[in-house]
Amino acid sequence: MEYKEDKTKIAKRIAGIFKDGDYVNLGIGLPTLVGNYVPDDVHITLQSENGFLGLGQEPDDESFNPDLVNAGGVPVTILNGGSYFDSATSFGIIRGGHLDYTVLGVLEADQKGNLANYMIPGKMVPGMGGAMDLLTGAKKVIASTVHFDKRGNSKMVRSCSLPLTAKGEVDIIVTDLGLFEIADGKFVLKEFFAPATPEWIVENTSADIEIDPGCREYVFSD
Amino acid sequence: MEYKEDKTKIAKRIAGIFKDGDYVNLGIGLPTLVGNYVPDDVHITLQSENGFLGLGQEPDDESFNPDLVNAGGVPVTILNGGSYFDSATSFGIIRGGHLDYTVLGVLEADQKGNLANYMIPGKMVPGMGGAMDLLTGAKKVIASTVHFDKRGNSKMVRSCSLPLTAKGEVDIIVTDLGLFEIADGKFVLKEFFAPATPEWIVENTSADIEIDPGCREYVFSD
Amino acid sequence: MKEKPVIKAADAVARISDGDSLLVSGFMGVGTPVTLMKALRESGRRDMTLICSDNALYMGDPEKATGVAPNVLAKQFKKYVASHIGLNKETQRQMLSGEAEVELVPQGTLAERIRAGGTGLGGLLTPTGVGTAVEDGKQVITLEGREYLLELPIRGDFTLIRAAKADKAGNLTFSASARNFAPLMAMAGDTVIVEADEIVEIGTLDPETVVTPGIFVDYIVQRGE
Amino acid sequence: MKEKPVIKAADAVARISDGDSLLVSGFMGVGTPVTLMKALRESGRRDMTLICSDNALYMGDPEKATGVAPNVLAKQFKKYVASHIGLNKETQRQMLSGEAEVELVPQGTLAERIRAGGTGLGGLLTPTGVGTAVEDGKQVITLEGREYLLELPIRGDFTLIRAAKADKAGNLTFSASARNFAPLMAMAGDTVIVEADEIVEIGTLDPETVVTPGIFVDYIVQRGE
Repeated sequence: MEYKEDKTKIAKRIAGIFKDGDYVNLGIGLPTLVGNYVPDDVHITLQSENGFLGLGQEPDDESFNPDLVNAGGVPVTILNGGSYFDSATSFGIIRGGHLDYTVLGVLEADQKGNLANYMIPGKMVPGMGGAMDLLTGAKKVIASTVHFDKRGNSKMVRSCSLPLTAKGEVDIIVTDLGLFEIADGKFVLKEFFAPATPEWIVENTSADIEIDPGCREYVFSD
Repeated sequence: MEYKEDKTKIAKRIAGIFKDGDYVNLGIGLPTLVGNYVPDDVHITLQSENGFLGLGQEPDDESFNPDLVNAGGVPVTILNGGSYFDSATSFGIIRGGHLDYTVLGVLEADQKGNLANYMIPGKMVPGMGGAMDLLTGAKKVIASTVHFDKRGNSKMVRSCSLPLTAKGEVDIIVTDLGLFEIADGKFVLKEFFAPATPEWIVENTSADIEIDPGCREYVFSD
Repeated sequence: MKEKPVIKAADAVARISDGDSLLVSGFMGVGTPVTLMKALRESGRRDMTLICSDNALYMGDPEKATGVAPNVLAKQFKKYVASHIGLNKETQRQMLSGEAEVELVPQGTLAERIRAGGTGLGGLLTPTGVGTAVEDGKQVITLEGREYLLELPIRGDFTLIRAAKADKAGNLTFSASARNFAPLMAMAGDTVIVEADEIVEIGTLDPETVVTPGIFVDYIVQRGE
Repeated sequence: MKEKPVIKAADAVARISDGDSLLVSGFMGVGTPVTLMKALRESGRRDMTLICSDNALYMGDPEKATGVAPNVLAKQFKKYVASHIGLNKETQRQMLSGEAEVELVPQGTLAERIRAGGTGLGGLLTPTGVGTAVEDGKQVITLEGREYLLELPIRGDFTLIRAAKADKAGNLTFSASARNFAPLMAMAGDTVIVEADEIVEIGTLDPETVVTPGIFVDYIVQRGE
């Protein structure tokens, strides 16, 4: 099998996890794509950690408000039923376990549920922003990532070598090859995405992966 | 000299302490009277710890709102420029040192600045309400009390025998005989109210009182 | 945005079990969700813990009992967590007779402990209560020469609060000093039931003036129903 | 109610001294008090500490620097306390060259630490940062089997925030996501200066919709003046 990076698969699969009525925070980058694939009959409410619930689409000329941006600083809109609040309340929502899911990007994710995504010593020290709080506080943490980095190394590892964003907080990992959960210090493959096979995934990932007895192919609808 | 309880003197003297622009919390009972004697050219803003600033007068039939009461549960009004907030913000104002003065009632006040005003074991266990926070947090704490209890004992004592509401937090005590400050574990008499004299006060109070070198008679205007 | 269930008070309190802990808004009866408290009384639930600013007013005449006092009279609680119980003679009686336990908490500390419970903090350090009976059994932490009490979070199995307006997404506004503990308790209950004076459509409330965001709310009850 | 002084931006920042610590509102430049920050730049003050959610945007073109970034370019700070500095190349340069110190704080922890500073708490326990570099040098407290970091309060000599409306009593409202840290910082500065888009008479704002009560505010500046 030849690996071809496919972020759309990741976004589509994650979008299928949510239930009607869920509250969700989508991180910057890949996680933001998830919002595009939520089924029409599943109404989720997005939180933006800079202080509001009901994150909406990009504004048009008429709805543009320079004071209304998402956590990436990009202009957005607010939906009917949304609300504004200060940063303490915003992170109170996050830390207090009120979000059903947070979806975050990955530099490294290991089989103990550790995640590193906020710095590369000596290279990149941007700061953790709200990521540490999001990982610690959300009911379920979904790590979203292409399976391999630019040099072909799997981003799922036995033990993170980069500074951790949080320890043991990841629940689910979705890559462009499959969906994994963390159990007993191992990745458990629950679903694979063709053309990948469970065996190919296990062979090409530098981590201990157990294939769940109920592991099945997840078929994407177009 | 014959002692005659005079709460009006206490309220009048305390009202004269405030400067224009001060934020003040007045406790239930005697402290509430203080509000009646603030000079017209001194604008203070009263906080009510159940959640607002700009405590106003008693309502008339038209301005009556059953949802607007002071910390004693009595219907009041809110002034222009007032604001409502929740109890955490209200006590954030109190604990954070944002109030210039709090005026509280007294069961016992001792010369170390300790105050007891919330319970008499075996007799009365009402609870401290907001009093502990108010004593701990306000910039200046004014204890207000008639000088003697019903049995003729001075309410200013060497050491409180009742459970403390707060330790070492009282700054100023105003009774119907004079105004005292706390310094080096003693009451310091700064002002006396005729017909009382400094000597009479010292003789009839069960505590160590130092007469300030600058101690003077405070003359009440009518 | 998905709508929250709007249900009857009796159906709302039917979710509560004997022994549950309840966070109930109100200060001297102002801001009490009286429709829910009446339904709770009729439910006959017992042995619950009541966490409330105070126990409102009961001076001997049940007809004049306010706020949570009728529920106190109905002996529904085995424990009270409050900052003030002095104007409820029945609470005093239950406490002195040993029928119920009372934990007195300074009002500002109560507010912060509930907020901590709702926002995922493990605790907070406050100077309030240092050198008093409130210190008993608590860890004292000294920082830069000042003593603080380590106070722990409070949560409830259920939160029962009153709002002025609720939109169907659960966003709330309050009325004057009836706000008090409600926005804090809304964060700290496993299940949050709101009694609203008025229920309005989504889109009616200005996002700038919402006090409690809908994410905290599970069920909405129309006051009086 | 007494009115707060309405003054010019230059007069407001003239109160600030070299070496002072500043709490400045804004998230990626949204909610920054730009008139005050411009006056601060013109004041030439140096060696200050900037406490701000992030250091906004500066990717190489000074004309496109946003929020607090122009002040960073003017080298006015010896220390930055922030949750994110990744989009300001000059901050990165100052940090790597040792010209300025950077303390990275998780955004939620930063919010709570400022709130603690403003509300008189001695600290707070948070699970955020446990097992990460944020834990270094901090006290870890275990409660019921879960670890928490003891995080200490943050205050500033000055708070500079932007509001949408200020009435002359100092009551504030904000605009959309420009609210962010402003209500917290309003509580935690020794002197609090507000830059308002609009200054209105006392009695104009509804007490129900005031976000920051006037008690926290010392001076008001009209945005652009």
